[in-house]
Amino acid sequence: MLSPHEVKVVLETALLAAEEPMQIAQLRKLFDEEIGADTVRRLLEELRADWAGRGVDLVNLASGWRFQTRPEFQKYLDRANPEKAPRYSRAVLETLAIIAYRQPVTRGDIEDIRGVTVSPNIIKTLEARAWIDVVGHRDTPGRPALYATTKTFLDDLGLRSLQELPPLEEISRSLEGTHVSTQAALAESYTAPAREAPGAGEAVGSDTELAAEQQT
Amino acid sequence: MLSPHEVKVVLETALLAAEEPMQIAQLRKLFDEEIGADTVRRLLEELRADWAGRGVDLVNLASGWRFQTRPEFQKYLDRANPEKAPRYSRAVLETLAIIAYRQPVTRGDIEDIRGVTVSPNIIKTLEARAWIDVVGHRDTPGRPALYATTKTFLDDLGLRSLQELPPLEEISRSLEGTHVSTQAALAESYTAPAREAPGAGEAVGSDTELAAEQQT
Amino acid sequence: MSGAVVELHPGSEQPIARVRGEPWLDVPADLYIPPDALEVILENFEGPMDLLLYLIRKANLDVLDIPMARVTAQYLEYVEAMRRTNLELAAEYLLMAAMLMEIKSRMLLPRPRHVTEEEDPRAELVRRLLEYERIKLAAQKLDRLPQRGRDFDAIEVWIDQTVAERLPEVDARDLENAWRRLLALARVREHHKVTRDELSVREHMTGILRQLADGGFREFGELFEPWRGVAVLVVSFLAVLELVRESLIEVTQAEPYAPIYVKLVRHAESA
Repeated sequence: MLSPHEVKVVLETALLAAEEPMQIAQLRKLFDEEIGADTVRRLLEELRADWAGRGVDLVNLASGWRFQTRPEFQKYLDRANPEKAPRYSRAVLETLAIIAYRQPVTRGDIEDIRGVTVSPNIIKTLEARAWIDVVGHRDTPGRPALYATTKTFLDDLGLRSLQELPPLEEISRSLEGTHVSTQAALAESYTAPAREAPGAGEAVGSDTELAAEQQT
Repeated sequence: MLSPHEVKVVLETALLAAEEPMQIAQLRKLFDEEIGADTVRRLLEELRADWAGRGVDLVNLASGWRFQTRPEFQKYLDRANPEKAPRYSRAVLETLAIIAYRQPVTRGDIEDIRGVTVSPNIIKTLEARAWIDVVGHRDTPGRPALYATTKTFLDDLGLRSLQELPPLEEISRSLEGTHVSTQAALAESYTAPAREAPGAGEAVGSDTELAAEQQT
Repeated sequence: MSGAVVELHPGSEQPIARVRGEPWLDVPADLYIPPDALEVILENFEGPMDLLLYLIRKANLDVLDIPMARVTAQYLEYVEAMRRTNLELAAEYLLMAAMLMEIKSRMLLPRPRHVTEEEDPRAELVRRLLEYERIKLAAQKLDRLPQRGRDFDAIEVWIDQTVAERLPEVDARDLENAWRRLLALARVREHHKVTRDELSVREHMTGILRQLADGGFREFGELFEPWRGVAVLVVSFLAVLELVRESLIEVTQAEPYAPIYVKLVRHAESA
């Protein structure tokens, strides 16, 4: 004869090991002896309370009871599976880099540097993330919006200030071709974008690529 | 900055949700902040202690840490899930033992030791379970595949390394005055397969029997 | 099937086999085994090594000093019994029989006074028997280890994915790399300033690419429109050169003065 505590331990073990939610009827079958449905239900409620404050939750679904992770812990789990991490496209990253290093900038400025038009999706992606916002308008025809990075951007990248971005001086010096790294960057720019190559014959046109792409 | 308790909750959650055993290095990646390997190790030991007396155990295996049910609770789980895992035939077990203890070995090596041909099904069964794989080819005519056991094999048997395999017995000259274990093993080795007996009348010698059979 | 009435328990306290309810307490000394039992007995051996090991262990013989005559006789009687009952006998059993007889005959030869272990004709057999026995016991021990899926399960709690879509992570390094790429591209572009002239070249490039879009060959001359004047001819020619430089088209000529053909380069990615 199992004590209520022992029954609870068995229920917990079975639910943790189960691949599918388990119904009360199934849970009762775990035992040799007769355990009332009410008892099982009461012990499940106790279990649920026992797990309060942990990263895993005992939930009662239409198809039965199961343990599942709490949404608040998703960010930790995501870090453990970096292969599932979505990545921004080169277009988004380059746009962000231009805004970060050259802020405040207009869309036209970004297009000048990138040599391609900037799709509204890219700007929207970065605004939605609250990484950039409009800080004003340039006093030129059309009064284009001036974009800059936000505090959230700094927080999310773990920076205290823009000063902590990799220094620009070094990069601009490398532009003169004095730095080996420029060579490397050049080499990279010819090898890395190979996947974007097809149809690049008319790449001097618009930036139609997806703002963010899931890495497969 | 997370408290040690919070770190422990995250570790527990990640380990409960993980599909595969997790290494300390992977577990450290769960966190934004720097958590020392020693701290993680200490908290894992604490977690293990916290789970004492439950139906689930935190174990340290060849490929990392994993939560698994305690064997004592299998009888309950089996009641809920009557399809049992396969019991392997003697042919499969002996082939596995040869690969485990004598790796890397070719099929020819296995046949030399067992004195019978090894059916491809046996190899396939072990490969399908991801317990063995081909680690190379011997530089002899035909370049036969060299088989070895995998980390999954160690994980599935709850071992951290091949060192933890049961030691090969020093076989005695004769049964007189030998340890009881050999006696018992001899008895077992000829009684255990009795359930396999009815049927395969032509199974004599060659390994035509099913590589793995469901226990009924 | 008659085999079904036979249960086999050699080596244990129980009868070795039960044939139609009658207990057989041991492998009989005269080795008369009813065909039914024999079939079942054989199924329980994993081959000749196993059978031989069983005969030796059962009779409690010294593995290191096997009485070859006795063991060979027993083994052959088994093999004979199998043949009598028309059991299909695996080649391995016959091979072992031959080996045993060979060892036995070599033992009958006059032996040198000091027999070292290596000179013992049984040495190889003994080595193999011991190795097989060791593996056989190891296999039993492996089977006794708790096994995932059979004796325990790995825990894998359901991950609740109700949270909003996962956002890409970016760090400062990514930005630096993006910036470097931009600078590198900017440098490249400096050499190819998109001027009005260049634009007209690019316009012709597009035109030529359209002409070749079906993937087939065109004769070189077809790409030009000489009636539009020398300037256009030069620009078209520059466009072809630029397309070749950018590996967008390929130009082939089988031999000097043969027609020159032009076609699109098929990139693997564009397939």
